[in-house]
Amino acid sequence: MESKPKGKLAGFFHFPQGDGLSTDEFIKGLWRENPVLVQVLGMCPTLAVTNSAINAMAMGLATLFVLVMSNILVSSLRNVIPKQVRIATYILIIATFVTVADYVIQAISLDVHKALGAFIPLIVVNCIILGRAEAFASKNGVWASFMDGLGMGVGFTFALLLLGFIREILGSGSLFGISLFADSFQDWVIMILPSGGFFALAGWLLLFNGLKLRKKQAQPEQTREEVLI
Amino acid sequence: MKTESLWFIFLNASLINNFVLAYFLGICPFLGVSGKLSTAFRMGMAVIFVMLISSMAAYGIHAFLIWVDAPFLQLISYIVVIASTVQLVEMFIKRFSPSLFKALGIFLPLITTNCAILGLALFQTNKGYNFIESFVFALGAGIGFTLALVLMAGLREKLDFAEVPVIAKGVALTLLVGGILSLTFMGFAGLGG
Amino acid sequence: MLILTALGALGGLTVVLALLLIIANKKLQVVEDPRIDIVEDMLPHANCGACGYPGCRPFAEALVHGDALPGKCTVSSDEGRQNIASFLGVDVGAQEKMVARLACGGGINVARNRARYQGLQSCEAASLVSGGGKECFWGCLGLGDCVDACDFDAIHLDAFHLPRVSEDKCTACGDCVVACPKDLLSLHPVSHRLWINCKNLEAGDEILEECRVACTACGRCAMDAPDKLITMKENLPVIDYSRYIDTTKPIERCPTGAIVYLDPKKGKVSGPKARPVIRKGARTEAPT
Amino acid sequence: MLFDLLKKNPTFRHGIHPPQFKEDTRDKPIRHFPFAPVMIIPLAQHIGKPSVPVVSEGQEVTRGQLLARADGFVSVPMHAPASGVIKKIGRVPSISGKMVPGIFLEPFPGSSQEVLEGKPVKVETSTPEEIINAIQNAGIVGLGGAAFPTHVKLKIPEGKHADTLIINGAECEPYLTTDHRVMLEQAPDIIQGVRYLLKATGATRAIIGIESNKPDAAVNLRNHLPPDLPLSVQVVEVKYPQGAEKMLITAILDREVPSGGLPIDVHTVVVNVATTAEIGRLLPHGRGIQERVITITGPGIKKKGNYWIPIGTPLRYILEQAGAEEDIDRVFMGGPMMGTAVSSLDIPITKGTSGIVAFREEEARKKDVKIYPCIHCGACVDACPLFLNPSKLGILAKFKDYHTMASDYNLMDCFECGSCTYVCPSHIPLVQYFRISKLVLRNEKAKAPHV
Amino acid sequence: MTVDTIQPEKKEVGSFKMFQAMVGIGIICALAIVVTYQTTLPVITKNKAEALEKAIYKVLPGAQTRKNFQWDGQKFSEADPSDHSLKDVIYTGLDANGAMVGIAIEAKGQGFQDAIQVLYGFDPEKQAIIGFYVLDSRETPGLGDKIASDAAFQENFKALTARLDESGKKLEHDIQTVKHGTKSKPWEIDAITGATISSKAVGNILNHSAQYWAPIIKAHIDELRTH
Amino acid sequence: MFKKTLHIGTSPHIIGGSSTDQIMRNVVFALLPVAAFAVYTFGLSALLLLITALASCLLTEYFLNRWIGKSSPLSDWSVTITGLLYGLTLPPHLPLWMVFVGGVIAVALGKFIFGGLGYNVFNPALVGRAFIQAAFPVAITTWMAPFLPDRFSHIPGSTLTLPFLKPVYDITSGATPLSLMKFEHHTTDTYNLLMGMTSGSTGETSALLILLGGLYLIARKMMNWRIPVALLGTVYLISTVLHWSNPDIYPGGLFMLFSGGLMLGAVFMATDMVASPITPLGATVYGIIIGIMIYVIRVWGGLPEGVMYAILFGNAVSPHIDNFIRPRVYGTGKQWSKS
Ligand SMILES: Cc1cc2nc3c(=O)[nH]c(=O)nc-3n(C[C@H](O)[C@H](O)[C@H](O)COP(=O)(O)O)c2cc1C
Ligand SMILES: Cc1cc2nc3c(=O)[nH]c(=O)nc-3n(C[C@H](O)[C@H](O)[C@H](O)COP(=O)(O)O)c2cc1C
Ligand SMILES: Cc1cc2nc3c(=O)[nH]c(=O)nc-3n(C[C@H](O)[C@H](O)[C@H](O)COP(=O)(O)O)c2cc1C
Ligand SMILES: Cc1cc2nc3c(=O)[nH]c(=O)nc-3n(C[C@H](O)[C@H](O)[C@H](O)CO)c2cc1C
Ligand code: SF4
Ligand code: SF4
Ligand code: SF4
Ligand code: SF4
Ligand code: FES
Repeated sequence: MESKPKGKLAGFFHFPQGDGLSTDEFIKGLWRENPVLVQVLGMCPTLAVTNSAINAMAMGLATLFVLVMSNILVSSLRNVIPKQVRIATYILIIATFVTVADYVIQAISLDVHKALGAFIPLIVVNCIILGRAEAFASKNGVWASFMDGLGMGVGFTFALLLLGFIREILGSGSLFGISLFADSFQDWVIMILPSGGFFALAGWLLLFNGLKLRKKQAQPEQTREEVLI
Repeated sequence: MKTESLWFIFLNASLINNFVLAYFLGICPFLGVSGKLSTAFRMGMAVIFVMLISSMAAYGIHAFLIWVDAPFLQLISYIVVIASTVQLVEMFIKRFSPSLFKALGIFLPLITTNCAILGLALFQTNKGYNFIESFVFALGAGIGFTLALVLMAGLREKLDFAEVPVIAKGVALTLLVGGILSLTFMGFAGLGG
Repeated sequence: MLILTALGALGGLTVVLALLLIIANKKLQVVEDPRIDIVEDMLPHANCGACGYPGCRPFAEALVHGDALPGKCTVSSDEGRQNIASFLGVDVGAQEKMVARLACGGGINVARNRARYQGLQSCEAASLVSGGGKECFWGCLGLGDCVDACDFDAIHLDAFHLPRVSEDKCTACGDCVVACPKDLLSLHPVSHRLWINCKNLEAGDEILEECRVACTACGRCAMDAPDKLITMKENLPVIDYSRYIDTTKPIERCPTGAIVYLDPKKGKVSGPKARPVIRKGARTEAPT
Repeated sequence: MLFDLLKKNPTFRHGIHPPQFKEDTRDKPIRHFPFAPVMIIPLAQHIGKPSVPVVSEGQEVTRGQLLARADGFVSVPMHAPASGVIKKIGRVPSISGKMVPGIFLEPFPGSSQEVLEGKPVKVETSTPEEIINAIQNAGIVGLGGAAFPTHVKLKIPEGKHADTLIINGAECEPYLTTDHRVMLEQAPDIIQGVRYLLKATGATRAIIGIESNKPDAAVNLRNHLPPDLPLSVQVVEVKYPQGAEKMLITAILDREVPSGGLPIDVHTVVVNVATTAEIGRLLPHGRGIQERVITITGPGIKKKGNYWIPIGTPLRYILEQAGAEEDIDRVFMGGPMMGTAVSSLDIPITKGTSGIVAFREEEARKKDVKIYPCIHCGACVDACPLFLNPSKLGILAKFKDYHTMASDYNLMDCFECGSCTYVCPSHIPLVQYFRISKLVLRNEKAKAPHV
Repeated sequence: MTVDTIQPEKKEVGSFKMFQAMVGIGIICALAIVVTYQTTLPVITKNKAEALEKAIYKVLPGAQTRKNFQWDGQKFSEADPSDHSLKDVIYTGLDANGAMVGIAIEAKGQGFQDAIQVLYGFDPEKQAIIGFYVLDSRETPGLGDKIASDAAFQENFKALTARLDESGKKLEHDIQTVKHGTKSKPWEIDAITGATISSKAVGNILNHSAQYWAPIIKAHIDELRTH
Repeated sequence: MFKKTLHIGTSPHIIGGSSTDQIMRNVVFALLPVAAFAVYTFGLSALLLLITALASCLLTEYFLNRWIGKSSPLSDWSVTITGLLYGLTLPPHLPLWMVFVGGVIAVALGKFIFGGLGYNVFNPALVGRAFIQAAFPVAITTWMAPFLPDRFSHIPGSTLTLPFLKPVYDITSGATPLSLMKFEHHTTDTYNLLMGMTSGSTGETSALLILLGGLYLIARKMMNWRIPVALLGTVYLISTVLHWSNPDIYPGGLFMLFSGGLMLGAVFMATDMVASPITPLGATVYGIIIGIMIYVIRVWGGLPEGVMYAILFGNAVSPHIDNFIRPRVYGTGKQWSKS
């Protein structure tokens, strides 16, 4: 952790030494600490809005926006906010950005807004956002928090897209609304139904588990000299 | 115009469009707190309780915001009011019934920032329910949530003693069971229609 | 106008909320030593219980309250223990590394079975059926309950169905000691290298029929041991580890190899008089 | 026919119907058995403290002479099974696989069956205490299998009372016919034994419970009933484990022994018929027990039958005398449902041995079948006479959740009758699981105070 | 043993500071929201109105403009088109000449999964439904959601009889959904195969709504025209 | 003189009753007449469908178990039942590729993932069917008329649809008795239902053969009779009472019993012991719950048939039934104190 900042705003534009660190903040959210695939957080939007790639994308971007903005604001205000009212203020901040995102999406496309339904406002309660604010932004500088939010947000979007792709391709035979196959393609309706969400995510997790297991098996632990007894 | 009957609102919220299995609200506790039956049940009770409270709170706020003509504050005030109301109630319970607090109280903070609660408030507003309807809706949603959670907990307790392949251990298995439960609940579709 | 309403409404809300939180903050503060969390984080989270506490958290509490010393944690690295010690400003409470040791050398190459056990493949289960069918009642059944009990992958059965403990991996959590129905495993400091590798309470050369490496209670090791390090009790030699001397003298004349020296490099070393352990025509099937 | 259905014999609920296999031996009268060249007499043939030798190596003893005295109340003495020389006092092989303290006795060649007599104990003139002491001095333990010292059971604890004495002649184990033969051949001894027992316990009535597959035994006993004795014969349904005391009490008296309790909690004392007959036979002569009736049977035995076998006769000798097949693969002491498989033929029979069953390879292999996971078929639940849930218990045991087994599923009530394992289509070794679980829990409990 | 190198942080934060921080942030938030709201409001309102108008013109072929009317239980009165909070609003569609083409009515009812919300055009002259549009539904994609897109199904609503009987209080024939391919009466709806339930739901919704509105419209048709 | 080393093991040393593979094999036997009649009724398409269903389940089971190293995975016959039952619940001319997909899902998702035989919490065959029903709702609710004259010479086009393509139907379609009842208020004659003269899923049409198979299994003690009896009794009772109160709305008891998948479900699927409660009373309660739910879905729900959903729901509550309905253990409770 960084050294103690001197003035109130000291940490505001405090760039960490070297770029390596913040790149890492960014990368880790993509894969190693991916909020959906590894930490299994924010499941509701993940499952609910991924029945098409567009929705997944919109949701991901909206979350990304809120995540980045709230991370920035929280980290810049982190020395002003007393510990006791931390959570309450974070929620206020997050709710604000969510409201902003909600109206912006509504202005851009009513259709998308309709498709995402109540889930835009529900970004407020997405555990990832509060989690990052609490676990990262409240302890780190603005730049690092920004990278962290960006990484997590992109990671989240990436995971949503993974789900959105498979659900839309199988479920509607299209991707981003563009039909992929001939008309005679048989849609797998289940994939756009709620249960399909569960199955698709479970499928990805199984796949990753399988890969992890295989990796483990591929490099067996070094055999150490065993002492006979 | 004919409005939905209370019975139907209840059925719809609890079974047909079960919050967890059809709307994907409150998945985190559904995955997280469904490991043990007793915990799941108490969690369910706590959720019903919080849902009723926040539904009423949301109804009040909505009326207030309409009155001051500031619909854009809906989200932020819902979340703030629900969170603080629940906290108030928590303190109240802690003070007056320590045993109840032990049983339900520990879940309260966990629940406040949960999709299902906020979702409930937003849905009831979107659907334009009046006070009684909101109440029934909240009750139905809470009971539906509890049902899903308790069913899941029973199955998971049983699966604790199964030779699950390593690859499926953990969240993946829970999700798969959730998927099958969700399929099962599709049988309720069209009920009361 | 809109701005005023907004400010009024939201301002009001935050005022109420702030008041609420202030009250809550005043009324319900939980005081817990924050060092407990920090120390818990420094522990290995194995929750193995080797420290004598039900888990890492209780141990952390004990550490912070000064009821225990970091050295009790056998799973943590030296560095880890040192870190906790310096964080809390206490002694490490250095404890010598302990390992589990097996007091039987009767693998299927040297020990005979009287009957063949069928049923659940666990030592606990087999030992309930006529002691498990091994001719030596005290001997290892080789079904690996200790292996299953070990969370650290430190025990494996060797080719002769005898468990081998890896000194590196063993954390001395004691799970295998509890698991063995024949009480063959016990925890010892690694430096104790002179070892009685048998528990058979019978005496005389007849028992070599049952097991080639059994202790016949001939008593030579006790005679040879310097400073009365070894005494014979109930037909078995007993090493007084409280005055342990690192010597290989006692194993020199043992005719069976029931007393061994556990060399860190060469492994189990038995004396020159002990006959080679592979018995001609021995049954090689597992003691099932 | 309808009438027959209506007057069905009383029984308990659940249980199983294994094939009986009793035809081979039930008509074979009890015969005497020769003395083995060496007798092996463990000092602990009963539940409780081992007895203490009162003879020394090289000493000559007469049949029926005291070899070892009881060590305290829960202990019984040992008597010499044959006249001969004490060869050694040391460790002897036992059924547990362990070498245990015991005596080697070498009978004199051609030693007679004569038995040393002691001071008679008369029913009419003795107090209950005297009778109980006499039973202890005779070295009598439960011959039904558990080998629990009978006098301990008869000593009614303070504050309790017995109103009924049940004589257990059910003999529900397949293959075994000892009790059957005893009831046919030793009715007067049984009647005499009941007199002692009634006096000792203060019970006001006695009932002999006999499974309906032994009608001749019931008729024989009824014919011998003296008019002055409050003794009756009750025929019960053929069903395993009808002979378990809890089940017999339920069948005959419709009482349920409370969980964790004893028959005396429902004012009942249960004694096996052979035990009763032994009391009636030994006490009037002041003798000690030196032999017992044992059924030797099973597909691996050529000369199946019921024999008086001196206690301490090694198994190998018995099998040789009874003409066992060369390829016997499993030998049990006791019946096939509850008995113990022996790992060595060098062990002796003890007071608790009620039968010896030898299987050849074909029969033995039938048990060695593929184990499937529990399919929740419920057969075990329908079989368990105690209404436990063996399926759940088995699954919990497999995952080593022993505490839940005891706290939620009444593991400790299980008396290991084996009905569940018998019926399980997946061939899960349920009883074995339960034995381990109980042992682990008992060990834990024993260690608990130190932690 | 009691060396406390790290003291538990004792932050004695004054209540006022907490108060200050909260309210301060609350104010910032309020400002942010209001600004967004005000900037996006016009666009959103426009979008919404367009969407509604599009739907209205769709169910009332030939309509060019529309008027909103609110029913207060007694009579119709013209309503502010931008006020979304009003209940019981119907829309009249006027052609280029200002003549009334028909009336667009919103209706709602339970479908297979959730409520279906529709808009339909009613022609008071012909006493028939002349257009149909699904505003919102959560029916199964590829199955129930065909009620919005299936051409054959839309065909039903080119002229679906909703004639009042003599009393003028209710429809002469209930609007009814029948199995696919069995439509024989002008007041019947030919269901979609594989989505009979959703089709039936549409029939029910229209029937309920028409039963309610047709008599009212008939009695007050002048109020709707004269304005 | 005795040649062998003795074997030792724990008591009991004898075992009785039938073994698991024996039970499973007998269920297959009981299902064979049903399958044969299905082929007779619906012809080649049904035959191909059953073969595909069996093959997909057997192959999935075989390869998955091989993968985790279990030996002889098919020896217990249970997956044969799964395959057969799964096939029997599908409409006869469902495209074979869909059949295959569902079979893989049934075994992989319904059984293997939970640990294989004995550990599945839902009925695998129904998991497969539920998946297919949700994935391809149109195909699975399109029915074929029975006893078509060319059923043994002509394979319907839909059966042979290429993978991932929509089926095209070229044969006479039929309406099931339940959808006739639900959408057209027309009840089919009980005799026709009993003898399998109606359209419907491949194996559900002949109630009589199903009943006979069930009776055989019950007689051999390989099936818990309480479940079908409670289930059928509940449905019959509710429908009779309601029919009596208003015959126009509520169909009669016999019609309810013999139409749709009720008989097949009650006799062969609700009775799958792995996913049903273990105690006698529990089994009865389970049957009643499923019965009630079938009635509710059929009569008040959106779908014409609810057997599958009801059984899956029953599976989901069965852990709770096992938890709460337990027989009183001997010697506990109040009763023993009476003496
Ligand atoms: C499962 C089981 C079966 C038993 N079967 C018999 C039996 O058939 N005959 C018998 O005398 N005792 C049998 N017993 C022992 C009785 O419960 C009881 O201990 C015995 O009858 C008491 O008499 P005893 O002490 O004289 O042997 C059985 C016990 C159990 C647990
Ligand atoms: C996953 C699933 C989704 C369904 N969705 C709808 C639906 O949205 N609308 C509908 O009317 N029926 C729906 N159904 C019901 C069936 O398709 C039903 O059998 C059909 O409506 C009966 O109509 P038919 O007689 O024309 O085949 C659905 C069924 C399933 C299994
Ligand atoms: C055991 C069994 C269970 C079934 N369960 C269902 C079910 O839950 N839902 C369903 O729509 N069809 C189910 N079916 C198929 C139906 O019984 C029947 O073929 C279907 O009701 C015809 O439905 P339709 O009216 O939707 O066309 C099942 C069939 C069987 C054999
Ligand atoms: C009476 C009986 C009914 C069965 N029913 C089914 C069934 O409906 N579906 C199924 O997949 N397996 C069934 N099985 C087979 C077996 O129990 C099933 O494959 C297991 O669920 C797999 O673990 C049945 C077995 C029996 C004995
Ligand atoms: S040491 Fe003990 S537990 Fe380990 S294999 Fe040997 S007998 Fe079993
Ligand atoms: S004699 Fe000693 S070394 Fe041999 S098996 Fe027995 S205990 Fe082990
Ligand atoms: S062994 Fe135990 S659990 Fe099994 S049937 Fe007998 S009493 Fe019941
Ligand atoms: S008899 Fe066996 S398979 Fe059946 S429920 Fe009991 S343990 Fe399970
Ligand atoms: S994201 Fe919905 S409960 Fe966590």
